[in-house]
Amino acid sequence: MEQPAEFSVEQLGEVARRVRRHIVTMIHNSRAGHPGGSLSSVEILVSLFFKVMRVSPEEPGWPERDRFVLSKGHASAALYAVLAERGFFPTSELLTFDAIDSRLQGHVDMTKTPGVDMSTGSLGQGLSAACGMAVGAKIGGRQFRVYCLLGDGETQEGQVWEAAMFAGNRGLDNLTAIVDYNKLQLVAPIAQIMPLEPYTDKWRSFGWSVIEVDGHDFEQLLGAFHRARDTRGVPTVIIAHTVKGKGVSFMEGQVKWHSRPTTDEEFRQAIREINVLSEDGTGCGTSPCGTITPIISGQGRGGGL
Amino acid sequence: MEQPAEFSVEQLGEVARRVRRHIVTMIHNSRAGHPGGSLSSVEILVSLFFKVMRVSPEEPGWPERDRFVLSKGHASAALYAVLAERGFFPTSELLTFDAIDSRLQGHVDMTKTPGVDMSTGSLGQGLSAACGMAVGAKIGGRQFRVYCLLGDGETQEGQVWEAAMFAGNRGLDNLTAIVDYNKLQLVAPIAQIMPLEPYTDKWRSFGWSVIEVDGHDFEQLLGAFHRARDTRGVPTVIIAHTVKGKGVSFMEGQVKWHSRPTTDEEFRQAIREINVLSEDGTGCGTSPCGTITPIISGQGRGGGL
Amino acid sequence: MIARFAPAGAPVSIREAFGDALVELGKDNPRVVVLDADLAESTRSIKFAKEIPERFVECGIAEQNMTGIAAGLATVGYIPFVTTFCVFATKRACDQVSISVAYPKLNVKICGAYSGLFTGKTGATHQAIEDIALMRAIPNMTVLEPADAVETRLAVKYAADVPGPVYLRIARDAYPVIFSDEATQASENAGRIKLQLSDIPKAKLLVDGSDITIIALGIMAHAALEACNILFHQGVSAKVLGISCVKPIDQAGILEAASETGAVVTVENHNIIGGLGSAVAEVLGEHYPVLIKRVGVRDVFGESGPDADIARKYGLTADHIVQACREVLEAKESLRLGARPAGGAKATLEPGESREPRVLRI
Amino acid sequence: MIARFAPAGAPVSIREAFGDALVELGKDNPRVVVLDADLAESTRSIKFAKEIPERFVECGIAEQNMTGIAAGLATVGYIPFVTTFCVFATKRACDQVSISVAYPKLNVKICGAYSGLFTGKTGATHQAIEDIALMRAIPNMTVLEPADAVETRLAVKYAADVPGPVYLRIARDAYPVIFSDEATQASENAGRIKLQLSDIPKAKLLVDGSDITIIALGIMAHAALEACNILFHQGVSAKVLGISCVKPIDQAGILEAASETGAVVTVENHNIIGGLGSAVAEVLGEHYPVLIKRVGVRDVFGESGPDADIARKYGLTADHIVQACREVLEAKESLRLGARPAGGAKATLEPGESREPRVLRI
Ligand SMILES: Cc1ncc(C[n+]2csc(CCOP(=O)(O)OP(=O)(O)O)c2C)c(N)n1
Ligand SMILES: Cc1ncc(C[n+]2csc(CCOP(=O)(O)OP(=O)(O)O)c2C)c(N)n1
Ligand SMILES: [Mg+2]
Ligand SMILES: [Mg+2]
Repeated sequence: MEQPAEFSVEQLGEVARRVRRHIVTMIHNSRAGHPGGSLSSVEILVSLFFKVMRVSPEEPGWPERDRFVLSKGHASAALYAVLAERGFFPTSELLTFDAIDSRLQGHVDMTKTPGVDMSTGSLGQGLSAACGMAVGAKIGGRQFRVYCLLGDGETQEGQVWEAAMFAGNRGLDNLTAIVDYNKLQLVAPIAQIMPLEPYTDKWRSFGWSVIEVDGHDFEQLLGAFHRARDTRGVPTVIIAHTVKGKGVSFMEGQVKWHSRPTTDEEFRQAIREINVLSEDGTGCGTSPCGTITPIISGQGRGGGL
Repeated sequence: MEQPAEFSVEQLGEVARRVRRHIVTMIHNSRAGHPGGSLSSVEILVSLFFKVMRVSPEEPGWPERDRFVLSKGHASAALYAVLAERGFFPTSELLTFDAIDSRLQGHVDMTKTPGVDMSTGSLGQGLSAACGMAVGAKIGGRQFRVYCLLGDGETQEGQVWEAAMFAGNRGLDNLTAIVDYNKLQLVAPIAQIMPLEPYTDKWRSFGWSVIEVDGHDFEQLLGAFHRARDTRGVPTVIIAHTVKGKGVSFMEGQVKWHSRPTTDEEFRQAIREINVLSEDGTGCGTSPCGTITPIISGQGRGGGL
Repeated sequence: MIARFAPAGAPVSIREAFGDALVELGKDNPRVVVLDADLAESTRSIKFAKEIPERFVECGIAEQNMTGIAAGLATVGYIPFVTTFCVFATKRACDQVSISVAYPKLNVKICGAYSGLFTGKTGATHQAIEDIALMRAIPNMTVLEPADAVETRLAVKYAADVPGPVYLRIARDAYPVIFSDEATQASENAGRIKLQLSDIPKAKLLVDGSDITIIALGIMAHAALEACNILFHQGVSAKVLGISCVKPIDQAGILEAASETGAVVTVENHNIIGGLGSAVAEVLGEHYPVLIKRVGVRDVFGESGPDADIARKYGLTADHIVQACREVLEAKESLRLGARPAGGAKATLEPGESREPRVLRI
Repeated sequence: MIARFAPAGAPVSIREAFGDALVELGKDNPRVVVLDADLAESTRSIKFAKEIPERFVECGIAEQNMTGIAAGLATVGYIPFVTTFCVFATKRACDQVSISVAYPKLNVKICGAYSGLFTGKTGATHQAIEDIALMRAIPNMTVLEPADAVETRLAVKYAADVPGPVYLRIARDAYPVIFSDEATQASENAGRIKLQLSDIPKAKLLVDGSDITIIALGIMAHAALEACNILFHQGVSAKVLGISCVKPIDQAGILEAASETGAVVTVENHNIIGGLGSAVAEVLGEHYPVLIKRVGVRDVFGESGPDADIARKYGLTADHIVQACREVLEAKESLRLGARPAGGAKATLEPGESREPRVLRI
């Protein structure tokens, strides 16, 4: 399956719901992980893996696939859920998240997980690797495109601006960065810690084409990816305005849900809310995530930052 | 001498000539050093130490002095020459530049040289230290100001943009950065290596007030420092357009003079040219640099990058 | 003596003790400032931010700049405590620690939280197994890792007192309290070892013994004490030294123990390359060569998982220490009997060498 | 044997050899790309830029990004050679080498030029005395420092061949050529030691001897050979091992030499903490403890100055090696006579202590 499957926006929405359910389940099960920044990036990741990127779940290492770098490597649960839904590995494996010997590490590890193109977890490094992939494509005359998802707080790292300067000057139009602009970082809102505005000016002054979208709106996202692909001579950054914790009312916009595991009651409420989100009120029905039985305890002492 | 001395612009020009003579002499003598980026920053440094900054050569560690960070630490010869001219140590000591046991290291070392406020040499680190000094002044309610000189190529380092973001957000109006925008870096022109334009946009988007000047024009420089001092709520960056190697015809605009020592003949020509620059054609007359007798050989195998 | 290595009372969080100590220090000394790079909740420097906000400098996710800012603050008279995770403090800002802090000997205290492999399931990117090696290789650094909450409080004070750059390595979790200091309630003193500020740089004798010396860095003292207990029941008398200052290391203390026991096992929550094991091997090799074995992470990256699973898989349990002790004691015996070192890279002893089964101790 | 350590012919520049080797490699292998951070003139990777511009990636003064770009290039099938100074390659980009390169075991070759203290009067900020310690502490790394121009050419090839991350440390200046390989002219072979690609990871026996083993890393082989010569005239028979691969280190080769001589001196253009000295102390301590002394930079930052002055002041001359050898031999004798280690930090042995004679080896 080298070409993206033909999913409708409604179907993407259904996948997103399943992904959200996986995310809260995985994190609840492992008692560790990053719900907030995982939930805010769901529509971005679903757009990419189900509609935008040329990938091959049957042959994850297919050399001509488009590449994806999750620079905000702590949103691993979201990426794993999307990869599993896309068929890179069984959704049942999602419950091994963060357990010993698992292929699903707390931060993504390209040597362990099929479909993961770069290992990350130390913020600010992913865009450089993505630049390397993109410049590699240019040098070799290859057609694949490179996508890189960054956190907004993450772009406080200077390395991001080194990479931005490089990509801008080198005209890497085969590179698209997406910033999950959820306005929150770990300790507090961006506005309190280290504001980024005027944000589009920053990216433009480093030589990028900038598109701003609602990061939970598939139509806008797909439109932006389309424009990015058609843009020649400069890289594009899609600034996706999102809500951290999106889809779980008590997590939305709450900085404390950056890396907190749920209590059993919170978990049940989260699942209820995500299920209600589904149009027919029945949740994801026969989808793979129906097979997940949360293991509420059992992975030892809780983790999280 | 806590307050800057009252030098006229003509006198500053005379000091600058002496400083240039010191620079080429030191580098020739030690057979190592960085003539290009030292010569381009002469007027900036002379303005600061003779007119703008409150410093005390008799008490270099005076706690309430203004601070200066030479972030482009390889322009050490220029700073040493200016400090010696300003009376921080004897000009005769300049000839120990780069020799073993010298207080005048290849890159500036605050533990060794009177008047040096920060050790540098690894590019991109100075502005962060300057931010720390400036924020320290704010925390302690102290009145000193902080100045930091950066190379243009140096601002390719991501750490510079981390510091820029911090200073902008923190509103460090007691901090003034100066970029020695001489358009050349080590291997080649900036334009070939990693262009910085639109440069003022970059700084503005990181929250700075920007002033562009001719970095060899004392009137413009002093005006800019004045405006920077009067600017409230934001830090100011002075983008000083300069000529690398300024004052020595065969070095001007030549990337190869980044860190090359002169031959004896080149040295003599350089000194001749600098002397002619002096209005009365007699060079610096009775100034301290008259006492320097270049030691053409004697410091062992040549250095330089 | 048993009491010493079975301290009573619930484990106390080291990072909470760290946060509290910063606040205490900050209230005492107006020159103390604390810096953060968006991890104050995790490192617990948030306590300082809440109590003394005017001397808390939030830097955002920019560890290099934070370290440089600390250097600048030090030049104008402050005592900055830089707080983030160990990995970012030492790896992301390595050049800044070296050039902006250590080279000019500035009075900056680099505090790394989440030491070693025990980092709450975050996996390899957050597991600090190189940090001590890095900080030890930089001249002018003092490198500290306290073993419990009491020693953490003292280590923070010591860091503030000792002039120049310090790296302070702080564990994430709670550990039994083995030390007591002046602030400890009399009721809690039982079975604890009294500790003073001046003890921080010294190798601390936790248990005396004669057959082998176990030298443990920071929180690995707990596993070492457990191992000592197991060995005791196997008839082996192990001396346990606790080290909280790995640079400069207490050479005299180590040499004395080595000369009394003739064999050493080091234990650290860190790569066996470059950390405590190397430091001890250096001291012994240069002054009094005896057999040593390094227990620690065997030069591999870690992974996500519960601490207990991680400790088992990566060789950081009491059982691993016991095993290492037995191996060293056996090898010591072989060497005494005249064996030559192995030619192969892996084995300690040449294959085919016959070894008498050795009764470890009467 | 004297001929071996007095090689004929003019010294040959190591960095030029490095630049040439990159070009040669790049012409052979289209997967080789070279990255630079505005130091190509100094590292001599400029040669590659001129010959194969389409596979030269200029990154500007941004070492972190350069390292990440190399990682990305490796994921899409290239063999990137990252070139800059040692200090920036390892310190400025430490987290990137660790997390973007070493953790995913990517096929990136980190090349640091201007090794150790000999950096052309630039002073401490450019003197690489921590780089080996840093790179050695990171899992999955291979760490190389060749001794002369011939070995440099082979080391570049070896780096390209060995899968995964490599740190290659390149000296700035010219050194006598002690090795010869297939490409060496027959006329130049006299007195040189034949070297093959497969020898790179091995400890190379440069001179045989029986009293003491001198183990030298990279270019320090030259001072070691000079020291060996001096010792020879003083009646001491020194074995000299040249090491160009300090990780993984040739454990068997070191143990064999140590068992034959019973005493070791290590020599490196690097801090004595964390580099070759530590690596050897680790191996000996765990397998065959004999006395060792580490010659190198004694945990201080360097300074500007001519190389000869620097070598004298910071302890990197043949005389320093000779001195260290004599000290070790003396200490070995004392230990054999039963002295106990010193209680103090400075002295090697406590005077007047009697102890059971400890025979290390029959
Ligand atoms: C270099 C580095 N510094 C610090 C951290 C710790 N950390 C993990 S997530 C996070 C906050 C990230 O905020 P943001 O980029 O906005 O992510 P999101 O809101 O999407 O979760 C921090 C500070 C890290 N992983 N890497
Ligand atoms: C982190 C770091 N990388 C590389 C170098 C080597 N280096 C010294 S000067 C220089 C060029 C600097 O160019 P620029 O900032 O424009 O300085 P100027 O033109 O004023 O001399 C380089 C790459 C360094 N000193 N520090
Ligand atoms: Mg965010
Ligand atoms: Mg320049």
